[in-house]
Amino acid sequence: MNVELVFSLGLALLILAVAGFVIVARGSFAAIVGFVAFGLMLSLAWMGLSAPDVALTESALGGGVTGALLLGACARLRRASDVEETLGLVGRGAALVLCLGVTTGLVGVVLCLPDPAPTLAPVAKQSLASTGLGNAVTATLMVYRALDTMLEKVVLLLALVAVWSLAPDRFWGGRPVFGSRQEKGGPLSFLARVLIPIGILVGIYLFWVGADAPGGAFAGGAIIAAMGILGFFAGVSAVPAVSAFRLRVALAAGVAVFLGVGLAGLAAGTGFLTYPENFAKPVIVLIEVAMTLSIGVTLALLVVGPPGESFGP
Amino acid sequence: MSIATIFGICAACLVGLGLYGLIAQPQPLRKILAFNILGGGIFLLFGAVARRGAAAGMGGDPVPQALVITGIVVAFSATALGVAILLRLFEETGGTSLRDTPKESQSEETNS
Amino acid sequence: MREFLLYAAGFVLAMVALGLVRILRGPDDADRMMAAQLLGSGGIAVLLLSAGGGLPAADVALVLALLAAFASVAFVKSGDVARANKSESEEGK
Amino acid sequence: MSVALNVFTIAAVSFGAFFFLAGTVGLLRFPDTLTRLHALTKADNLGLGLIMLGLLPHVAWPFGALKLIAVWVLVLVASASASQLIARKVRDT
Repeated sequence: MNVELVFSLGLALLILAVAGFVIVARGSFAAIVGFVAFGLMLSLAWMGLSAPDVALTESALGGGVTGALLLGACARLRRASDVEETLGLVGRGAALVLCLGVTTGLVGVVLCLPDPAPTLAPVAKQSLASTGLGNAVTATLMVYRALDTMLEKVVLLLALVAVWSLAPDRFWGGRPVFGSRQEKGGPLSFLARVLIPIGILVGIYLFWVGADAPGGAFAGGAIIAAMGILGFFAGVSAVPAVSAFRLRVALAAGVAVFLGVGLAGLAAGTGFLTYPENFAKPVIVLIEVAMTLSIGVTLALLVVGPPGESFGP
Repeated sequence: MSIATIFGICAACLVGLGLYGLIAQPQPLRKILAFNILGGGIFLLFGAVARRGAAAGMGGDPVPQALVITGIVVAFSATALGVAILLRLFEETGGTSLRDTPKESQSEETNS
Repeated sequence: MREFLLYAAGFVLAMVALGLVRILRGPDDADRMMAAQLLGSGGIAVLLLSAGGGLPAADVALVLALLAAFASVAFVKSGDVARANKSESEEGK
Repeated sequence: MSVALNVFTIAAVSFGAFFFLAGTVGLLRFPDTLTRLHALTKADNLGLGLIMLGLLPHVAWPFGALKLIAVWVLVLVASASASQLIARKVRDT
């Protein structure tokens, strides 16, 4: 066994230990902090599996943004005084048996995977040449499986609409309550002023290099979302009202541009979501610009939650 | 034993752990956490498959990786929706229990 | 050299893992948050050491560094938000 | 030359790892929250800084090196602010 395998084994065991803690921990807060740790470990695992694109998205969303969302929920639920009835011993035993069965089955599957592993990498490599992209994962997202990516954007929007629709009627169109009136000059406003410009730069950088190197619209958008949330926390930027026109434009931009390019392909007679022969790369970059913006805004607003204060001055 | 196998087995165990938490944990917030662990396990399983498919000078099969990237974002939006529903439930009933309790009718009376 | 860096990565990972015991034991929420903070910088070190400072790893490290304080900020501020909501609802009564 | 650089890397990374050890020991053994916070900042700032220093000769010049330095500076800013925030929260409660 070489050093790399031992390291991976240690990392895998640590991931399992942290996950186990998240499941069985007594307090919700401890479990959530454990989950933040879990997200970080998971992105190390993705690096170990040589999937840096996934590692970027996971490190931005998995620990950081999801952690902020859950910590916020935990703080609001602190006053919940439920005495929850836990599952009986028999129920837990049955659950344990079921889960052990599922795990054993999956381990069996992992061990019995066919040996010359089936792979679509050569096909993806071929499609790279025609698009002018250098990153196969971005090419898969934007060309090979473009329809999936577009529908995934629609899912994000639907999720946001669903979250907004949870607001009581009297708040509809208003602002979400988030962050706080910030005292000037505290460490938080320092952090926000230093970190937000750099973070937005890094987000744009990740999206830009995503054409040829690990990165892309999802990682870039997630970073921008995180910076937006930090701005709301620090009170340096106000949470927009959900009825604001510019906000709606930013939200819809990704799907709209994607759909527009798709329909243009249909009109040109080459088929839905096909790219023009010699302009493939600029068109893809255009879609990605809109997507990065939409993903960033949508993710940030998903964390912020439904409107909670009526619209007005 | 390869790196893909190690993380594949780790992923299988994560799926089991997450499923157990989803069933056995009574609090909704903890169920959401368990759901995320379960999802992480499934994504990691994809990662193991992708790593095995390393070919054509790439570190892994890009197609499962792309699926996982969209999957992470969708899992996040599902989590955010779950949290929003939970907070609304708490606002309405003052509790987070998923069972029908007489408490619910009481709080309706006080609201109206 | 690669081997040495991997050993060092393993060592730092072990240290961070030990630090995680603080999440388990608490006693205070702030202690738990601190363990996560240690994990943030330790994780960056592990990542860069295990990849020998390669470029994709440096990008991931950059993202982790940007979000290193994120959970702590959420921890500190969400308490404030909850408190503000509470006082508002108490005023309403 | 490369031998000297390797020795430099090994020395710097070992020192860095030592500070992570110190940070973890402090996080586990110190008696109260604020002293534990004090131990933690050593690991963040010095440990990670030394490890970055050790990795510098092995990364692509200049962008890889600049990225590593940027990561370290960002972690400094993030962990310093986060420690402040956590410490204030501890003091206020």
